[in-house]
Amino acid sequence: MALDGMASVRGERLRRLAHDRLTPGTLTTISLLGLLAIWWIAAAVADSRVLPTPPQVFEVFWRDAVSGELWFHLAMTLMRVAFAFVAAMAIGSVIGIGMGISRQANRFFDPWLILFLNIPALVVIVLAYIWFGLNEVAAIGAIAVNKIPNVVVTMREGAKALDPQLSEMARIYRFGAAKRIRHVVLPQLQPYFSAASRSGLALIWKIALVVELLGRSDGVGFQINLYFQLFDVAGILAYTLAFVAVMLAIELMLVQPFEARATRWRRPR
Amino acid sequence: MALDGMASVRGERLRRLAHDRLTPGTLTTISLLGLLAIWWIAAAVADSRVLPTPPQVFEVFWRDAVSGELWFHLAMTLMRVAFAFVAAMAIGSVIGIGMGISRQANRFFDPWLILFLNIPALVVIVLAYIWFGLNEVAAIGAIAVNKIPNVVVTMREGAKALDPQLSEMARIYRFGAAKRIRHVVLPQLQPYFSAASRSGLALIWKIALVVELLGRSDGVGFQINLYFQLFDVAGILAYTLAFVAVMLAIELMLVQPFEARATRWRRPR
Amino acid sequence: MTGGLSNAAPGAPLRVSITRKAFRGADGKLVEAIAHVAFEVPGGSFVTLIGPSGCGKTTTLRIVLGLETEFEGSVVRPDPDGRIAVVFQEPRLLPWRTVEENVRLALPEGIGTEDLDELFDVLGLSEMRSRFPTELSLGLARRAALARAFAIRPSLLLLDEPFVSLDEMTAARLRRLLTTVWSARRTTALMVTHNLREAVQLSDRIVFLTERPAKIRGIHEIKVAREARDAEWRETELRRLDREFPGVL
Amino acid sequence: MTGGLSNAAPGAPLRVSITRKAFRGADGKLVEAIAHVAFEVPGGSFVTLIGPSGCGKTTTLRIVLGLETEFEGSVVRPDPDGRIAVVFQEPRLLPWRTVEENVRLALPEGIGTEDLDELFDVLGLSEMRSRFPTELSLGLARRAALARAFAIRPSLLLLDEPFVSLDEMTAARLRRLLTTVWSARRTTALMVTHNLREAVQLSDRIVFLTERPAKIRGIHEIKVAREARDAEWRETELRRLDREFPGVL
Amino acid sequence: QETPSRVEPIRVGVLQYGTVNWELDAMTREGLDTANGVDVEIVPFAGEAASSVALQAGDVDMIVADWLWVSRQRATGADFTFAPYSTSVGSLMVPQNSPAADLGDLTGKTIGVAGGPLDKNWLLIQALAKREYGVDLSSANEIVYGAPPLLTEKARTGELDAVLNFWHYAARLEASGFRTLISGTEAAREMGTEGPVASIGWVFRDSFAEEHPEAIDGFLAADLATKDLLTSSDAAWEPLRTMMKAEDDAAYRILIQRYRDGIPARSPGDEVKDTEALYALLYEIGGERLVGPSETLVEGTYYSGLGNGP
Ligand SMILES: Nc1ncnc2c1ncn2[C@@H]1O[C@H](COP(=O)(O)OP(=O)(O)OP(=O)(O)O)[C@@H](O)[C@H]1O
Ligand SMILES: Nc1ncnc2c1ncn2[C@@H]1O[C@H](COP(=O)(O)OP(=O)(O)OP(=O)(O)O)[C@@H](O)[C@H]1O
Ligand SMILES: [Mg+2]
Ligand SMILES: [Mg+2]
Repeated sequence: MALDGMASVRGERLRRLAHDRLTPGTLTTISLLGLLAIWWIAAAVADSRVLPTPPQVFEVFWRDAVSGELWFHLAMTLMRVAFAFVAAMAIGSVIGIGMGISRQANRFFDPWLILFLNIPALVVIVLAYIWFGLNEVAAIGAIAVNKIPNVVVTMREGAKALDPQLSEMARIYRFGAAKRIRHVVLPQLQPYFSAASRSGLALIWKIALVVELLGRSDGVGFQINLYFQLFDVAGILAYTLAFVAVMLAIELMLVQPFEARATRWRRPR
Repeated sequence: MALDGMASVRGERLRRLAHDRLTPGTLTTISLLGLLAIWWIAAAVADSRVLPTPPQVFEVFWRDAVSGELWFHLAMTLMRVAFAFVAAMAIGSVIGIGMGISRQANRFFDPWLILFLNIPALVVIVLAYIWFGLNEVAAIGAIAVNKIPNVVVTMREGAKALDPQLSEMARIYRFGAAKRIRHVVLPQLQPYFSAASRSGLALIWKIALVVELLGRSDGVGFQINLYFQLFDVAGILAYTLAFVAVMLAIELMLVQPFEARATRWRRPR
Repeated sequence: MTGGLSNAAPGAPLRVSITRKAFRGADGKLVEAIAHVAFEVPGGSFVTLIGPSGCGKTTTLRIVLGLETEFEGSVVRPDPDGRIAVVFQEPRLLPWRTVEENVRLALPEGIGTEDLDELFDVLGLSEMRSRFPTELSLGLARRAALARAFAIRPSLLLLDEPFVSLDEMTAARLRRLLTTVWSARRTTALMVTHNLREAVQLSDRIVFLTERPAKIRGIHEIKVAREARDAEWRETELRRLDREFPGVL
Repeated sequence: MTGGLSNAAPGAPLRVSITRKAFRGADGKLVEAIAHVAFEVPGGSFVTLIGPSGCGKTTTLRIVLGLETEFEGSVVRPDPDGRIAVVFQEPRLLPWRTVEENVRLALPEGIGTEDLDELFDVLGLSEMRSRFPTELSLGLARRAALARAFAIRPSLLLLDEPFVSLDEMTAARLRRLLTTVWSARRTTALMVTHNLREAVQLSDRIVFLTERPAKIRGIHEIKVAREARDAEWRETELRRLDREFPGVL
Repeated sequence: QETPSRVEPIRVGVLQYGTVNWELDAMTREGLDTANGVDVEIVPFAGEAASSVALQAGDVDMIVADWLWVSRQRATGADFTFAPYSTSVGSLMVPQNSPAADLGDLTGKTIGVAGGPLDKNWLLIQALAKREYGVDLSSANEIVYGAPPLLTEKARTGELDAVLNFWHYAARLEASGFRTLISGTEAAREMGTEGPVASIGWVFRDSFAEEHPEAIDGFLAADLATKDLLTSSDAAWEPLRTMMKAEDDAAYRILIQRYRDGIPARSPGDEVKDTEALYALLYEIGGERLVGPSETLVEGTYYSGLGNGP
């Protein structure tokens, strides 16, 4: 009844190698191809102006890529997204951790948070443009202000769930503030930070679209709105997918390797 | 040099009572009044059509409240928000936990997630309306589809951070699926769930605004946009704040007591 | 390298034969945890594992439990449908459930809860039933974990250093409780301990392991009935074992 | 109810006088943890606390550390600026840092790291330096926690059952290490243990506590120099203590 | 097979506070729709985009849009068609005291443009400026594209030196002390059209017109009747006053005046001829980006009653 382990260690090691090293890339490729296939089939079946096929979208992409227009708008949007992201994550994390740690601060600022969380993007953007003029600072500021409450909410939960045992240890062993934040707090907040930054990037980009729609003269949002006015879905998708491709590249080439390193210590399940 | 503890236990108990029971309500009130004061002062200083004072906003609120218009639009929006919220949290949690638990599933679906995370709300909403018609189902579906990827991202991080020790315990003691989810998994995911639902409600409401702008004839989003066309900031704020008030009431009367119960076990810090 | 884990009929022995178990460390290096550990736990008997810290005892239990599947060798578990209870080296309680809930959650359908009062009483937990694990001292938490394991009336019981962090009086009381629980149903039990006195008092067989990677250092059978193991017998036995396996006592 | 915690000059004794400590349970009820515990740890001496599981020993240490501020009574700590090291009842390592990083992070500026090699060596951790705590056995993790405490050369050392989950040989080695570390700098040390043998071997003074809520059951002074405490002396001492405080051995 | 007394239903998607809604409100209020054999259901929306989404989703039968959009959609396969509604288009507004007297003075300024870079008035005005004054407006000035209400506000506060905005925003600006530098209609005429071209109109599907010819005819007749009423009677405007959200009396009067100015009065033939000319011009200026794949106005863009049918 006993099944004796027969595979040799060497064999196992190879198998594990294949499992761990080769598959990720392949899997991602298969995944992307699957997505493309679903889209293509859906577009072919729908046969509608509203859902163009991949080649139709690629045509627009190629046209605007060759003319350089796409890169320009993409770069403008990415610039705004990057600045707003850094600002929102930094400010939001500080506030969120503060509120998570101090119960009094949390009680006091919670209503403010709920307010800022629920102010429509439109209101913030319009007020920013009105007060600070139709310029980059207003645009980026408006995006960041829209995102900050979301970062706060997530990081606050993380700070509330901090392990008091480790904080006590750090206190007794007199970790300085820097040490404590870097080695005790941040590693515990990593999953919250990951969640906040992934959904954060997406949210920021969506707000950037509105910001560009309402008062900027370049950027992907500006272009998408233009194509929307013409009801040119292929154009909208071409710009959307160009941005998604950048995000995917960031995810696969920066975020995932970084996360893999940061969570090395977790026992593989 | 020793400071002897002199306060009696009874005194301490009273002090703690005051500290724990009375202050929350008072603090929240002070907090809200503070917010109102800041707004009022800012509006008085700015003295601009663009930043109306509290009474000006209240006037619009009162006018539309008396006519019943505000309640109607608010109810429509809340209805959409509620349905979309439940759908998005349920579907998003299931997908997110699945991706967090299975490394292969995560690898495969991660690119899809990034895609759906970054598709502009506009695109989803327009496609939903065109395919399914301008009806409530399309509207609510579009909102949910916009939100689901964000829930997935947060819950996935939570699932990745699940304590394997407890899972092992549950496995050995043969907890059934229901027991395992309810008593082992969900309590660990609570902070992630809290984060996802708070920022989720806010995000859903913001998307609802766009959904109502693009294809509904009622709801707060519809009204806010009308007021935007007229650049009537008082009107925009009246409707915004009416919604915020509802969210605040939910937060203070439902979410916080629930969370307090759910996190009773955490050692107070 | 995936080792076999299978189940034999009830009453059958637990057969452990691990020919190699290595971990891949996060630094990429291989950690050889077990070189060759093979022993048997006859159905209804009590076997103790003793070995230096870090030698692979917990790993052996984990393999028996099926929590580690990548190993060379085989494990045959008695009684396929029998309940298994473990006292892990850490309490592993659900921090968001009270002590009582933690125990109840582990109870399978068929088992009544009438006996819980008595169990909590013996374990000195009566007052703590409705408290959360974060409010317990480590010793109390360990006792709650023991309560959980005893409550389900297992057919296979695995204990990883169950009585550390307890004062001698409590530990003695719990050892007596264990003997009662165990002999009432002739549970098959495998315990890890560093305490040779405890081992001598409780076991039918003691398996001594070497330093990591673990090999069998020797197996000692105790034929004397538990009731006959008085203080004097114990001292002689301990001295004998100390001579045979120096360093353990 | 907030108790006083203050610092006296170096070389001064650690004075503990807790007249009451109660916890508010999550169920709203009060848990009386400490009734009256007052003792002194003379500067540079080694005192051990022994008491039943759950009686309030860890709570006493936490009050001394300043981690619990709501209590009645006072604690006077020697040497305001002196370093404090604790071995908690659980290892409390940062799981995302390697063993070595865990130790280094605790080192204050002034302390060199030359001695770490030797320390890791004695603790049997040399091979584990670059591993993560999740990859350690519990015994190894406890040793890492000991390494951290010893490495910072504290002036006040608090140990909460430091040698459980270790085999007797390792434990004996570590006790010797503790004696070396402690006598080299005449650290003031306060240890909690359930092991009377250990207490008798290491301490200058043993404080026996009652069941919860903790009161002083008795204080036993050991005047014999550590070098003179041979096996024979120990057995006599143990028997005497067993007679005086039955149930502890 | 239908009795003449039968009333055809028709759903029209409009901006809630948009100018079209004024007209439809007057129409239904006065019962001019049923008098012409149609029952108009007004479906209000909050945004421009919503109505075009609604038409494509089939949830309304008719919206208001411009012929260029219709032609472009037809070129890519849609069966939309167009019947003139108004010649009112955007105007380039400057403050009363602005030193600018004509397009040639617009250099080094900040100009807000509401319709985006492909707005046809904007293209016409740019073409005109280049031809008449040799000024490339978009490189000689800082151009800010943005939401119409935001740009209006920015013009008021002086952050913008000039703003090209839709007619009712322009009218409101006029009421608060701005003047028209040039209107889209004027620009078009200077660029060669013979008269004011109705650039926006009722848009519906060919298929709807085929299935419900009475509905379309009845609706267009009702529209004419309403326009007559609103031209001749000031009293007919009174009930619309709240809906118009005029800031003051001046704005109210200007809005009425500009509305009346925009009523198309030319024969369909002239209209189509000018439109085709304009289309050719726009193709020249804006290229495919603007007009879509067709070089000429797509056949059937203009609804010609039964002439469009089989
Ligand atoms: N997940 C893992 N990854 C890498 N190494 C591991 C892992 N788990 C255990 N080890 C190593 O395997 C060896 C045996 O570990 P195990 O937990 O079985 O020891 P043990 O005999 O139970 O020790 P103790 O008495 O200290 O609990 C140790 O050296 C440990 O560091
Ligand atoms: N945060 C807390 N909330 C409520 N009760 C607590 C809390 N911490 C400790 N207690 C209770 O106080 C008592 C003393 O706890 P303590 O941890 O000091 O025991 P101990 O003497 O260290 O026991 P052990 O030997 O088991 O570690 C216990 O009954 C425990 O349940
Ligand atoms: Mg172990
Ligand atoms: Mg303790």
